[in-house]
Amino acid sequence: MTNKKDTNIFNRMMSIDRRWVFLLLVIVCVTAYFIPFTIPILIEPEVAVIHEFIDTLPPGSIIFLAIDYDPASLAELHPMTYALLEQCFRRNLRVMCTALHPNGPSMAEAAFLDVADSCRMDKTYNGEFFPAREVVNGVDYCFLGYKPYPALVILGMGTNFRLPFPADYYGTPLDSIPLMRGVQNYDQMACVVNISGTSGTEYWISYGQGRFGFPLALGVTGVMGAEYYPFLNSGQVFGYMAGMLGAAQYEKLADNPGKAIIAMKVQLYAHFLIIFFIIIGNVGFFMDKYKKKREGR
Amino acid sequence: MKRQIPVFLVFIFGVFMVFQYFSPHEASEWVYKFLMDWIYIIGIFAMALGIWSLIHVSYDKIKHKRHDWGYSVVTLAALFIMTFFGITGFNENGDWGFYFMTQEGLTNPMFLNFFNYILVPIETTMFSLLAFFIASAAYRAFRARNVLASMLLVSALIVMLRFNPYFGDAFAFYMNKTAAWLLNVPNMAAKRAILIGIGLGMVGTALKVVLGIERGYMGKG
Amino acid sequence: MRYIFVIFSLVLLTFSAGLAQVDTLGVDSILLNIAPPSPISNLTVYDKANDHGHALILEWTPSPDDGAGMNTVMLYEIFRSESPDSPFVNVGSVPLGNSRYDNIGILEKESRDYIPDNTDLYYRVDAVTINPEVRASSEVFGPVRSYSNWFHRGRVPVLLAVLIFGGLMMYFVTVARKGAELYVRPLAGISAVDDAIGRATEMGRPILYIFGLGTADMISTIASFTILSRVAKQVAEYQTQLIVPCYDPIVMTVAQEVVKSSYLDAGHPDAYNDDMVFYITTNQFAYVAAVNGIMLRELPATNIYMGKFYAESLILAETGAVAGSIQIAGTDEVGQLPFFIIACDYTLIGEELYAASAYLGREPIMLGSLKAQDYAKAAVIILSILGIIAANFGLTAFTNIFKVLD
Amino acid sequence: MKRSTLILMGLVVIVFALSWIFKAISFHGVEEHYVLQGFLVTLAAFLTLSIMSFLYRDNPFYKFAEHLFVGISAAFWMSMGFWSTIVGNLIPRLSEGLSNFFKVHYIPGDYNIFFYIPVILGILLLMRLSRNYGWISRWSLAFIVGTTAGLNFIRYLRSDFINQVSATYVPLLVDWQGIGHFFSNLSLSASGQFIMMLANWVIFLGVMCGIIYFFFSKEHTGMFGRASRVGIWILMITFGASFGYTVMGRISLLVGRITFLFRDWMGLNI
Repeated sequence: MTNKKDTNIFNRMMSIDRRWVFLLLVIVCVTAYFIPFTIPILIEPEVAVIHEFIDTLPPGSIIFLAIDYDPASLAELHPMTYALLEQCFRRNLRVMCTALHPNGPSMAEAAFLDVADSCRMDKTYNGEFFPAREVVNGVDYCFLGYKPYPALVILGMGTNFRLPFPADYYGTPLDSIPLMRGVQNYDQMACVVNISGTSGTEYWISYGQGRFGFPLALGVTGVMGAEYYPFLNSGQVFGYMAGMLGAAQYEKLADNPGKAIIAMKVQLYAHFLIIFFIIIGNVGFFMDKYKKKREGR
Repeated sequence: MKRQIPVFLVFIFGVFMVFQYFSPHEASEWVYKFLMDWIYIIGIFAMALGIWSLIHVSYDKIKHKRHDWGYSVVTLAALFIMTFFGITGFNENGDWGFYFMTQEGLTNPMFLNFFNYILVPIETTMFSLLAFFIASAAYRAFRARNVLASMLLVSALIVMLRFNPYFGDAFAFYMNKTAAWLLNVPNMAAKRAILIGIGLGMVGTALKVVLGIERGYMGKG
Repeated sequence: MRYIFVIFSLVLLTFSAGLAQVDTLGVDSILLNIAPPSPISNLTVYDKANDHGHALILEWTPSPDDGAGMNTVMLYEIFRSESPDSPFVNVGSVPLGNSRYDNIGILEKESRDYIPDNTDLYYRVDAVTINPEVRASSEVFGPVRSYSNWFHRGRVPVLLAVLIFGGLMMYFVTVARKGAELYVRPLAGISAVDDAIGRATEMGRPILYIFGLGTADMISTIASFTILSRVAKQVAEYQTQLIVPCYDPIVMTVAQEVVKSSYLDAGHPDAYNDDMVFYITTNQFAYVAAVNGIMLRELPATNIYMGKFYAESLILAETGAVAGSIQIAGTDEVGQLPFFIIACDYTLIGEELYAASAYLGREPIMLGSLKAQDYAKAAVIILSILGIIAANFGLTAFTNIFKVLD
Repeated sequence: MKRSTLILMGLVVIVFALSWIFKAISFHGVEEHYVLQGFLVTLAAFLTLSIMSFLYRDNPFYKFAEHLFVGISAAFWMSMGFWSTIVGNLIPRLSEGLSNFFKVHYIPGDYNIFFYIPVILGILLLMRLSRNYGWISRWSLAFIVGTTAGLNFIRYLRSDFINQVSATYVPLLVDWQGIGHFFSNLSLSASGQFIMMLANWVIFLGVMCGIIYFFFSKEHTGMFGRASRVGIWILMITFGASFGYTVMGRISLLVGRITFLFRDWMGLNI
């Protein structure tokens, strides 16, 4: 490498040691991960409509949240659940919840406990001040838990929640739960939000929305994204979020940056770094070629 | 004799498996199920050959004090310790012996510890090295040297820019749509062409093997 | 089926448990005052075609109260018996809106879901409301029998394809055997293999041959064995060192056999020892970690990757590039092709991997099989164009020829 | 050994010991075996960093982690194979005595005798280790190769060939209502007629050109050569796009390891 021709700047741009690439990648990822700053996120209307719907509900309304995912799709779907629950509790809405996936209850429980913790602090979202409040199981939310055979459970709840779930997840009979006073079936729900990593979504669309006509919003994984999108066009689903991108948009709308936005930050800057290196390499390549051509003349 | 019998066996079993596909009869399914079980069981005997090879190579290194022989000691020690934890444990009565699982879970908690704190971290870290290698490969190889390389480069850039929000909403929107189109339409065409080719190649190779034309797998080219 | 039944009865149990507790809310009155729905009609039961027996299919016209009328039907329960008089057993259920049930039996005689072949059976379907007590039974259908089939009629297209392709193969192999000249276009990756072995000899460095994660039951691995046998033969002739680390013990065993015979064929049986082909471990990333180590420590002149590769493709290929080796890859795993294309010097794409063994051997018989594959591809193109025309003119009869039933 | 190497080794040992102590203290009262837990978490972090050090260059820490990994994973796989296949599947069919020894339920059956065949084939396979009778192992290999070749022959003919060919029968004129209608309703929306037709044309021509690229026994010249050229273009565009798409998933893997190191091990919670 002592050859004079090899040491020109363009040639060096073409042969940066891979360790510099590695080092910069680590630095970019760690910085983007730890340093709090915001990135612009393009909001798509199908996500915004869910946020708008929940934001404009009168206090005391009940949202039905169906959590049908397991740890495998936690990274993409947990951020949706957290942002949505926090928004509901801050707006003094009440939440009813089922988990029709065998590993779903632990997901739902973790979300309720974490969000209840977070609500014990004063927070400001989108410029609006929300004082600290205590979120109480049975008053602010009611978690029904898991029952197998989702289609029948969804149908049963259309008649009365007490048919498939005589008691909630913790064994309290529904009749002794304050939230359940006067609550019979989906008619008392403002909307149903299904956050799902399984094909259970299909039952919510065909047996739930199709039969009982409640407003239904979906949050699905990136892989399922294309599969359920057509239901948005057909009007069976009023709002739709898919994958990490959808989760980050919701966090942005709720002004509640969480794991999805952090993940998007890291992704975005890592992509920029890789593109930067590709450009450096190509600039070096073309300038070097140009120079050699001129010298050759 | 040494080479004819294997070729004959390959033919018999190969033809039977083809026949089996066309016959859903109970008897044919029954034999099929048996053959599949056999393959697994033979595989377990092969496992012994594999482990033997690993021990043999490591032991050889240690015996002749070859370069880096000390690390082979690590391999052998890890192998024996983990195997010991893997096949022995305490059952629910507290008896020590050949146990693996009881209703409470693994009978030897160290097996699980080694799995969770050695195997999983190294595995996920090795996997995460891909993030670095994908960056260095992109830098090294994405040069617009010729038409083909430029096509590779441009389509990769479009897909990588698909969620970039800095150049305005319209840019992000169209990048997203173009990337989705690239991933759905030309991708589907190319995949299908490759799969049809692979299908033919596989069928051709399998047919040659069953008919005994191709004997490379037995060392006879 | 058995599980669904168990689960289903659990749900029903909780439903009825719910009844006991919710008296005060008037749910009981909702339930007890349900009028019985109309039963289903036109029940027919027939043997499932193209199967191993022990299965029947039921079809019916749904109850008028399913999704319309009184809208009270929640599910249909299916009952079976071996005579019209003996008690019927519940064998399954489907939610409302369905008008078909496949009663697939279990093969073990002891199971309660066992359906005997060649025996008269009788069926009945109940329309059930949310209150399991309120239901309407259909008329009994029977007798009906289930049979096992020797030939699967839905798979005729596959049989045709087997016969046509097998015929083409036999024809061209015979032609090639008679000594006809067959042209094959040059493939860059293949000539690179020859050069690479020469280069390794000059440099005095080893050649690393990697099967990837393929097991011996994958055709790509079998194709890779053939390529290895050619490579090993040349390596033996040049007296270069060969390293073959393996992921699967059976692959290792076969590879040892292959390399050993190749050395024998090349006339250097003494140069072979079993430690050239050795086993590492059956764990994707542990295998990768070890192969990475070999690459940086042994600094092979050439890395040849042939077979099935997954996420490790790029880790291996990048490490090989760091070590400065010439890299030749070939895989039929479509998802990994981009990484090999980007990080390796030569890549055999999909079918080229299978063609490689014929190319390397240059034996007329093998080249004959390539010709057969090309004719099959020409047939695909012609069929596709015909199919497109047929599809656009709505001639479904043509496209239906290619429908294969499971 | 060089002096700098020794100093580095010493530093690593000290950091390891400190981490063990701190982790053990932080687990005290939370975990039952807090000393062991402290060690294990420290070990996991040490191994993570050892593997990462490979990015700089090959080094003793990487070698240690690599060899440990090989040994542990081989033993893990062997134990699982032993318990699931031999104890789980084979022994219950072969002998009641052995079943009782390993506490599995003996499965009596009329055809259990057939399970001795794979055992014999397996033993034949082990003959490989013998210098003189190694060739017998080919019988078992022939069984495996024959069965799977026959199986895969049919499977791929069906899935990769017939299914892919019949999937190419797409309508090239989507929703065609005459040329006037086509131009008056021309739009670039994703569900518009033009985009849908374009997609089908690209798929159809792409598949055809792709197949032409794979022809081996015909020279790629003239029209044929041009079609094969288009084929390789389509392949390259696709490869570029899937490479770009995969970057996102791979970066997430790295984020997972960063989370482990900084949150789980160092306990930073920002």
